[in-house]
Amino acid sequence: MSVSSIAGIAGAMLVGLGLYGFIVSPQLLRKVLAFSVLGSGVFLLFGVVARRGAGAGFHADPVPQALVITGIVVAFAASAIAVALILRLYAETGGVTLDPDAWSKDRGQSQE
Amino acid sequence: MTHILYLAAGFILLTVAAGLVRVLYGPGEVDRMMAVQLLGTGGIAALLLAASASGVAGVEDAALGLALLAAFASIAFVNSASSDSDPDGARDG
Amino acid sequence: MTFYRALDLSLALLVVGIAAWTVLSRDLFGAVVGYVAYGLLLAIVWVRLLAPDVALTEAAIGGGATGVLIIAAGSRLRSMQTSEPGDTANGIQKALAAALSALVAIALAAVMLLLPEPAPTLAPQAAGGLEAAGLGNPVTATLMVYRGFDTMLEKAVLVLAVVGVWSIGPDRFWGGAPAPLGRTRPKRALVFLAQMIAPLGVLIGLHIFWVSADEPGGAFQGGAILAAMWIIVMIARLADPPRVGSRALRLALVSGPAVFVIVALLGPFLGGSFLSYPPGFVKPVILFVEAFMLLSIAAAIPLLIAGPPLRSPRP
Amino acid sequence: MTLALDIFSLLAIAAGAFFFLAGTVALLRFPDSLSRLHALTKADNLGLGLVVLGLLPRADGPLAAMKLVILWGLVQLSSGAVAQMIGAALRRREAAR
Repeated sequence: MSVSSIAGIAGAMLVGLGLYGFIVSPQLLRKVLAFSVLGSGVFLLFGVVARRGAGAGFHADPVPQALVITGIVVAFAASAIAVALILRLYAETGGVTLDPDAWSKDRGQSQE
Repeated sequence: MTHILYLAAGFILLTVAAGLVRVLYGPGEVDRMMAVQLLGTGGIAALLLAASASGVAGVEDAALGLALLAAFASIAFVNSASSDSDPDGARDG
Repeated sequence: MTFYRALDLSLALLVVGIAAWTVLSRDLFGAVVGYVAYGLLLAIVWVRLLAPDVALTEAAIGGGATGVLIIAAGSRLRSMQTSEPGDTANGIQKALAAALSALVAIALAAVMLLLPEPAPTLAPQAAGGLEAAGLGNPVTATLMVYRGFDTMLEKAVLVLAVVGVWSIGPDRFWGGAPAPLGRTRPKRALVFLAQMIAPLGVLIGLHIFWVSADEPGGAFQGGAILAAMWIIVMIARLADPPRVGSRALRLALVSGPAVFVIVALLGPFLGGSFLSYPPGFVKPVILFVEAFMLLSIAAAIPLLIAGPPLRSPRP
Repeated sequence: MTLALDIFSLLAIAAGAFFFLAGTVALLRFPDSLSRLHALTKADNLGLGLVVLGLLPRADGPLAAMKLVILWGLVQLSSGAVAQMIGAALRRREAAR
């Protein structure tokens, strides 16, 4: 088992975990968190590809690394928009969940 | 010497990571934050040791960034956790 | 060597374990605490993969800023302490989701284990940019020379994201300021810490930007640290988020992509092609562009966390 | 001379690692939050401090050494202030009960 295989398997598991949380979690903020975990798993796979592509006198292939750096920033920007949407949903409806029962229950009360 | 430095880095990292069990059991929010705070400091120590052992340039700068940002997360936690309503039923004491 | 394998394996297990906690934890606060710890550990994994540039970005943006974003949202929703709504998915749905996720994970793991040998690499092409630019850090060279177009568009994405967040706010507040991040009466220890750490952090952020030509670091990482310092200052209520109508703020925000586009358009007139840098001045021009990118990033990240305007534009 | 410095490094780093271990054990075993906080600050200050002390002779050049010391000072500052805030939060909760 090399570093690359260990990190590759870990990255794949992170993607799986993030995907599961994204599907199952009823709370929207939790979905954002799960999606971030999924994203970081994908980035880790890029890291493995970069590590394996060491050459031209570098420790690792700089191209996937640079892509991951831009990717992390874009993923953060997307999360920020998602959170802003969630907060607006809360302000409009008083609910922050996709659970249909909880949503209709919340909507009656607390119109802050 | 290199091996010993790596060993120390691994030991410290795994030790403070064991402290993360506190995140599982809590009971209060502050206990969880403490575990993350300890992980942050331990992670910085491990990075410094690994930087010294490997000689890869810039790992100290990563540790420096980590030092700033660990504080950043703790501040945000304390700020939100100690908000005026504090009804988390901590069972300590 | 088995010793290092054992270290790597335990680190990987730790990261996956804390990710599982983040995803499966019962309350939001526990999940966010887990996520921040996850970000810290992931930064160490990146160092292990010999990518200190990525480690810095992950620690700053992946763990730090995303964590603060969710914490701030959670305390605004006041749902940190309230109980979660019950799981909507029933047993069968959960099992299906688990099966799908496991399938995806296994397929990806198989792909990662069956990657071609020898590994394809773009390192030689990126190295070309390195020599032409006189830069010592291959990642900076890739970001600014070899894949400069991606970086330019990415800056535009960041500005668009800020515009997107702003436009989600209610119409009547357009041009006003976002809600304050901290409490009305911040603790004195927090104010003290913000006053002490912010100048130091700005210095470190600029240092990380400045060394990026030759060592790990860069406009992204330096900008993220500057952004974190601004957020600490806002949490301590030493300064509140600015009005989104402010011209200086908007100029700072667009300066990064704007300067990048202008330099790219000047390329053909200076004897090169679109996005080429004037020969002989490659390094100074790259630093010039990066300085404005730093400003843009340092402005955009706190604005993304502060959220849409929620105060009337006229005081 | 290098041998002496290496031994110094080893001793300091081992002591630092011990404080991290002690801090973790305390975090897991101590019965209430305030004593856990007390133990945590020891690990933060002394653990990292001793590791930095041990690495100082190995730093290449005075600038690198200064960076290490600044890093330690930074962690001191933030962990001190955060511990103070955590303590205040705990006290308020006690008072509320």
